[in-house]
Formats: sequence, C-alpha cells, structure tokens
Amino acid sequence: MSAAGARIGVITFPGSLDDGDARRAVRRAGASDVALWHGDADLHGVDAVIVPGGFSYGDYLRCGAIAKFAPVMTEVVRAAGQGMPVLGVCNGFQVLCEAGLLPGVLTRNSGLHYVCRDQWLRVDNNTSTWTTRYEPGAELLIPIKHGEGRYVAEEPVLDRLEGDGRVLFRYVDGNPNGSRRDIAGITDERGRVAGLMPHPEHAVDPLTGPTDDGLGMFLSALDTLVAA
Amino acid sequence: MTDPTREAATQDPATPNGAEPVDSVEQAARTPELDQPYRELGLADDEYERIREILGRRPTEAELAMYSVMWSEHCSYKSSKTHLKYFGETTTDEMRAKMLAGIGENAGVVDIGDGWAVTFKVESHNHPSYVEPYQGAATGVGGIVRDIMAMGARPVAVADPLRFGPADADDTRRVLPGVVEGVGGYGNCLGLPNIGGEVVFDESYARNPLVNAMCVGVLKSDELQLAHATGAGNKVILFGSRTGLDGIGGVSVLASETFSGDETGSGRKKLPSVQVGDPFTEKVLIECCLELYGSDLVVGVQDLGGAGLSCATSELAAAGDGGMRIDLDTVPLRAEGMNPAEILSSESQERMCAIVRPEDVDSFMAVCRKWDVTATVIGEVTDEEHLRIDWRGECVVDVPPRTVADEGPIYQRPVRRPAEQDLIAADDANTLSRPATAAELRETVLRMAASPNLCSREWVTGQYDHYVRGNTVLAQPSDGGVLRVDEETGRGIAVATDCNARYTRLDPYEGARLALAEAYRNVAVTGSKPVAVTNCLNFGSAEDPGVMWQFQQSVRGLADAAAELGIPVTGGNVSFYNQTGGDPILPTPVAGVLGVIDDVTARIPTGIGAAPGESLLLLGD
Amino acid sequence: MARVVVDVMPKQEILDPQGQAVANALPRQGFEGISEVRQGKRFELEVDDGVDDDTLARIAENFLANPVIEDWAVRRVES
Amino acid sequence: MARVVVDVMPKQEILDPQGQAVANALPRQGFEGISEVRQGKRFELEVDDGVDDDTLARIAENFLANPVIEDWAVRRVES
Ligand SMILES: Nc1ncnc2c1ncn2[C@@H]1O[C@H](COP(=O)(O)OP(=O)(O)O)[C@@H](O)[C@H]1O
Repeated sequence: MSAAGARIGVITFPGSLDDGDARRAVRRAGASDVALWHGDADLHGVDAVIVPGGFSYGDYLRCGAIAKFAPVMTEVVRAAGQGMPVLGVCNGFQVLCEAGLLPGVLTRNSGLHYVCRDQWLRVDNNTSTWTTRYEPGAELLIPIKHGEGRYVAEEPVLDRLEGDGRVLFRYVDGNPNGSRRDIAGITDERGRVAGLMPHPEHAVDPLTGPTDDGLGMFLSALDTLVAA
Repeated sequence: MTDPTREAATQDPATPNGAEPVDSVEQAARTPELDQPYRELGLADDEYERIREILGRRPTEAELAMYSVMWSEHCSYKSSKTHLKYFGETTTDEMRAKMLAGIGENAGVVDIGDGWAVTFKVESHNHPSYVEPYQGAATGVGGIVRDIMAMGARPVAVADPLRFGPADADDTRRVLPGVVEGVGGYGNCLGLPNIGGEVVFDESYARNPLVNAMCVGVLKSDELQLAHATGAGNKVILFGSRTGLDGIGGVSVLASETFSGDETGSGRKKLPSVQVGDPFTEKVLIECCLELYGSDLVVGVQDLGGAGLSCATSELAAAGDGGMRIDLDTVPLRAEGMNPAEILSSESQERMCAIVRPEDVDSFMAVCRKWDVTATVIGEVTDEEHLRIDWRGECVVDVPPRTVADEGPIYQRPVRRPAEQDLIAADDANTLSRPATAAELRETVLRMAASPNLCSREWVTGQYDHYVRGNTVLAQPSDGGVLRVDEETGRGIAVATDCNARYTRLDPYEGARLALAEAYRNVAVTGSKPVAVTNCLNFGSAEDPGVMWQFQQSVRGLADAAAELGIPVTGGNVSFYNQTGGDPILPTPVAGVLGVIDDVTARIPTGIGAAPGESLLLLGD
Repeated sequence: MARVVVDVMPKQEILDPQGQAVANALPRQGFEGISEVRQGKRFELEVDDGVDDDTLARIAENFLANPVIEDWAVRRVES
Repeated sequence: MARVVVDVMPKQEILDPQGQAVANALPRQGFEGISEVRQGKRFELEVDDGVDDDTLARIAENFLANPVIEDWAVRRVES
C-alpha cells in the first residue's frame, strides 16, 4: 500500500471538537482521511481509526460514558479485536477506556481546573503501532487541554501496564493533572490500540502548535499500514 | 432520536383543570380599565400610555410582557440611541466600503478579501455574572456566539474582556473563579479557541463585575444571512432547546399579581432569573445551522437571546415585508403550566428561529433530525401587517411588530459634566513622588510586576483552550490574537480588545480614543492591518447626568478616533446601570479591533529575544 | 462522629442538561421506561458530634449548594 | 410511576480531589469539626412501574457509575 492509499478514519460524535484537526494531521502525514459518523455502524473500509478530542454528547455523565454506546463504536471495538490500529486522543482516550479497549479511567484533574498548556512528554515505548517513529526516552512538546485527564487504574493494573511496557508516554517537567505514575498515554496488549491525553494533532505544524512533535504518531501508524 | 415533526404533533396543550383564563385581545377590549402592573415590569407611565395608544386598547398580559422587555434599556437602547447615531454620522462612504452589514444588524460584517467575510461583536453579561458567576459568564458566551451564527457565519474564536473588584476582596474570590470557569466551560465545550481578553481589577467593579464576551465568525461573503421574515406563506421554525421557566425574571409578576391572585396559588414569585447554559446543545446547534445555511434552506434567521421569542418574532416580522402568525401551543415546553407571557419572555438558552419556504420544511427537519435538534413549525409569515399570536384558540397578541421592535421610546437623558471632573483633572500625576534611587526603582518595578493588574494572566488563560480548530497562530500572551482563515492562501485575521478605564475616568473623550488606539496598535503589532471596530460600552446609571456625560464623550471619542484612523465602527453593545448605590463603575468603553493579515506565516509574535542579536527600537514618543 | 449526607439537586424549573443527556442516552442502550432523569451532587461528610443542624444547614446553603439554581437537603445517617 | 434514586460515590481508596477541596475550604470559612468530605453524584429517575430492580442495577453498574472508581446504590423512594 502507498502512503496515500492508507485510509485513516476520524469519528465525529455530536460534540467532537478536534475531529477536523485530526483529519488535517492525517493528511499532513500523507495518508487519506475519512470522516466517520457516530450514528453510522460502518467503518467504510478504513485501515485505522482515530477517536478525536472534544466533548462527545457533552460529556455530561462521565467523559466518554455516553459515546461508548454509539453505533460506530461497536464497529471500532470489533475492528480493534481484529487488530486494526485505533488511536484515542483526549476525549477519544476517555471513550476507549469507557469502551473497555484500554484499562483504567480518566478522572477530574487533581487541580480541579481545566488545563490548556504546552506539556513535555517522555516516550516510554516505541514499539507500539503509534510510536515507532520516536526514539525511546525522546522528549516531546505537545499541547494538553482537558479538565478530566487524571489517569486512574487499580494498582495491579498499573503494575501490569508498566511490566508489559504498555505505558507509551509519561508527563515530565510537571504532572499537569495528577495522573497515577505520570501516565499520559498507554496501549493495549498488542500495541495497536493507543490512547493519550495530550493532543498530537495540535503539534503537527509550528505555525499553529508549539512544535511538530506530534506528527510522528501519525507517521508511525502509516509506516505499519504501508508495510502491511 | 427526537422526531421534530412528531414532537410538534404530540405537543400536548395540557390545559389543566380550572385553567387560568387567558387574557386575550378580546378580553382586553372588554376590560379596558383593568389595573396592569406595568411599573413592576419597568415601564414608565407615559410608555404604558403610548402602548395603549398604539393598540387603541389596553395591552393583553402577553403584549404587556412583550413591550416591557422590548422597550427595556437592554433591548431598545432608549437612553443611548440618540448618542449612538454619531457613529453613523462620522462613518464616511470610504470607511463603509468593506462593510457588508453594520450597526443595527445582529453583528457587523466586513469583507476581508478573497471572497471571505468576518463578523465580530462583543456583548456584556455583567449583572447575571454577578448573581451566578459560572452560568452568567457561560450564557454570556453562548449568547454572543448565537449572534454570530445568526449572520450565517461559523463562529471561530472568542475573547473575554473582564473587570473585577480588588483582587483580594472576598467577593472577587467568589466571582472571578466562577466567571473564568464559565467562560472556559462554555467556550471550550463549543470548540472555540479563546484568543484574547483582559483581566482588570478596580474597586469600582466590586459588586459590579464586567463580563464582556467577544465572538468572531467567518463566512463566505455571499453567504450572509439576514434576520427578516419575508414571503407570505413561509414557515416560522423554532429550533434548539425547549422553552422553560428559567430566565423569566420580571415577567413573573404577571403570573403572581394578576393571574392567580391568591398568594398560595402561583408559587412563581421566586422564579430564578438565572439561566443555565447547555454548551453541548449549542455546539450541535452551530453545526446544524451551518448545514442548513449550506443547503440553502433558510430565508431568514434570528437567535433567541434577551427577551426570547418576543424579540425574535417581533424583530423578524419588523424587518420583513408583512406580518406573522404564531401558534404558541406548538412551542415545545420544558415546564408545565406556562402562560403566554412566560413563553414569550423566557430566556431559555440555545434556541434559534428561522424563516423557511414551505417546500423546504421537510429538508430542514431532516437536517435537524440528523443533529438531534428539536425543531417545530410555530407559525408563518403573512401578508397582514400585524404580528398575531394565538394561544388555545384565542388571540393573545395582535400588534404592529415595528412598534415593538423598532419604535420603542427614545430618551434625551440629561447630560452634565460633573463639577468634580475639574478636581480630578487638577490632581496631576506629576505631583507624585518618583523613585529616586536604583533601589527605589527596583522596588517599584517589582511591585508593579507583582500587582494584580500587571501580573501574569496565566491562571485565567490556562483554563481556556486556544488550540482547538488548529488555526490559532497567536493567542495569549500575544498583544493580539491571530487566526488563520484560509488554509490555502494563509489569509487570516487579528483581534484585540482594550480599555483603560482609569484614563476614561480622567477624560472620557480622550480615554475612549486611547482605548481604540491601544486595540488598534495591538492588532497592528501582530503584522495585521486594522479594518473595523466594535465596542462594548459599560457605564453606570443612565439616569445620572454625569454618567450620561461620560457616555456621550466616550461615544464621540471612539467615533472620532475611528474616523481619524479610517476604520468603521460596525457594531457594539451598551450596558448601563453598572453601579451599586450612587457609585458608578469607572466608565469602561471597551474597544475591539479586527485586523486582516494576508499571510499568517508573516505574523509577528510578541516578545523579544527569539533570535540573538535583535535590536530594540522605540517608536513614537 | 456522625456521617452526614447533603443532597444537592438542580431546581425543578432550572435546565438540567446533564440529567437530560442521561435520559436521552438510556433508550439508545435499550433501557425503556425512564421518563425523566435529574442529576445532582451527593456529599458525604464525617462530622464531629458537636456540629449542630443549624451549622450543617449553613454549610449546605452557603457552600455546598448554589441556592440560586439548586435545592439541598441535609440528613444524618448511620455510619 | 416510581421515583428511584441512584447514589454514585467515589470508591474509598480513590483520591477525591473535589471532596478534599471542600474539606480544606470549610475551616477557612469558619466551619470546624468536619474531618472528611467525599463528593459523588445523585441521580433521580422517574421510572415506569414495569422497570424491575435488576434493570435498575444494570443501569447503575454499566452506565451511571464506572465500577473501576465508583460504588453505587439504588433505592426506590416515595415520589
Ligand atoms: N480574560 C482573558 N481571556 C483571554 N485572554 C486574556 C484575558 N486576559 C488577558 N488575556 C491575554 O493575556 C495577555 C496579556 O494580557 P494583558 O496583560 O492585558 O496584556 P497587555 O497589558 O499587553 O494588554 C494578552 O494576550 C491577553 O489577550
């Protein structure tokens, strides 16, 4: 498959906000972007899926709690089971946790405020589908913007995540939300499904973001798709 | 899924047993002498007389509710109109060349080239934010965003000029965090980057905080929407949230005083005048509106803000070519037992009203269904001259719409330069002692850097998303916010809002000129060319001649400065009565300037030291 | 020591977007028959025996609830 | 029609920064003697009589609460 032949879908829920940005990032990485609709139980033959940031359904009950029941999510869960790469960013991460594709849950920031700032992250794992382009230990500057990003899971779950090398990114230079063990992003057992609170799609062009450090995530997935 | 058509069909008029008698037009004609609580509704004796004259009878409850809100200071600009004319008088044809819509529309619209247009406006939500900081500020953002949507634009950014009492005052500790969270909570959830604003502390704003919210929208210049109800037979569609009892405020005196009569019956006296915002519904409403506009399904559109349906129906009809008929029974309600006056006055948020050709109604409803937005046909445009509103088979409103929307009273309030103004001017800053030694200078600089009015705004701006939509090129702490409008060409815009109200207190005319000059400079230093001005004029009581003098002078200052700079004032907002007891706030005419930049990659960031060897130059004197 | 529960609910006439979102989502998950949902807050306090009902009411009214838009109720429970 | 209350509270072992913030603020307001505060959610549902306890439990467990971090309790009340 050529890069442009790779089709990456981006879901739009009512209340999604960063869907346009995720699609822009996909195009910037050289792949084709495909719009997916929450009410449409069809992935339209895409090769990977991004669940973008925002406030799906207003995030009123708990972030992501209502979105996990959207018809499109049934298909995402099915496809992820068959190994399709899936990335959840911010609200998308919350949705993937609620949907059971990733362990744990994202709770109210310990500072009790919404935080928007440029945040340093350290790459802990560069073997997942979404992180192969990074050197292990590399530090990235990527925006965060969330009110509920404190990653919480039971101790044994946290131990297992660390033991299996499934922590993708950790906050460095200050933990912005009180996440357990400074966790900013994780992956599933197979390294195909990834979720993180920071917004790589807002770090693809230094004109509109702090850096282009986020582009590597999209390029990483594209490498896998092209090689397949 | 809400089925909007079924919604309308099954809407149950729910006439409770022993329903209150409806105060119909017929009834009003039969009972001319009925005592009406017009004063409690804020109408003066002569205003009430004028309404009787217009109608040739006493108004019904519903009509009285309508006139009283529409003729309020907030909606009718009755004290300011006579001064605001000066903006029009000082705008030349040359300044007007790029203006697609100006003062009088929901928001001003400016052509920025390449087929793009930009609309921007500031509105105040001062008092509600004092009563309930979070919801007051949140619904302030929601309201200005709907104004921008009503022009046919996609809202693309917000900014929030704020004023509070002393930073260490107890009340500021209550108000400020709530306001900031409200602005952030609503704007972040709508996905609108916050690209500017101000945070100023001054004693005069204690108990009178100012929460001004700006929204900027972008559209193709041929996609402008207008708020008019034209074409007899066209349908009137109300869409968005249901109409509830919140935000009714003063009109509840109608229910308690004249309807039920007995004290126990109504329980309506304590209706909360506060509204609760639902940003998610508004976000969906934005996408729904844009799809409706894009499919050319709308003839005219108006947002529902202050004065709710009273305002939307009368303004749409007044700007149209005929009349309008509304069937109030079809309005989807959230509360039981609402009466016509309450339905017409409710300020429930997240609602819009559209005029739609009959053949487009099905397609309109389909778009609303897609976005799960409740939509209901509530009436139609007629070739009569009146706005007529029916309720349970009886006519409860029958008025010439222009008399409600456009022909409210105009006051020539007394204007007097306060005697103390000379004392203030005589108290010259040159008499203050200056730091004489290096140590004193150091101490002064440190004190200034730490002062609430100069310290970092990050506690505030860090709660606002400035990245969303991926087009923010400059935001806090830049002097002006810069946004990319066109990804192909890099064309973009800049905005800044400013006002130093202490200057305006010293000299309202010069202070207003300085406010505009500062916003103009803040736009210019981003590398953009300023093209238009909006404003939000926050003042004390219109009944205080000294305040009216400040107001008059500030308007003149702003207008003259705009003319001097050659850019038009395309709109604005007036907020009077920002005072507790006899002490008005500092006169605060916030100026907002819009600029255009041909290529955002050429923007100039604020700050020095980006590259070694930079030279520092001081321009001007 | 006593356990005190303070329930804070949005006033009836006030819009409750949270409760509404929950109510709208239930049928989508196959749960029928729930006509209305309102969402509020529940606080559980561990309170010294010396704290009287009046104090608790003031805490609820001035601090835990926003009386402009919310109603509250205080009750002592077995802990 | 019945009214059902669902209480959802953060699990004891989970950090509750909102409750903690309340607890810390109380002494500053002059309220002493409150040693711990936890903040959760309270839902009030209007439920058809046909909806059984088992269904309500599933709604609470799968939807209103996230069992990783929250406990829940359902009870029917007089309406
Ligand atoms: N309420 C606010 N909302 C958003 N941005 C704000 C707010 N207050 C201040 N800012 C931003 O913070 C920066 C610094 O503000 P300020 O100190 O007022 O700047 P200046 O003194 O240069 O006018 C500016 O970019 C301004 O737009």
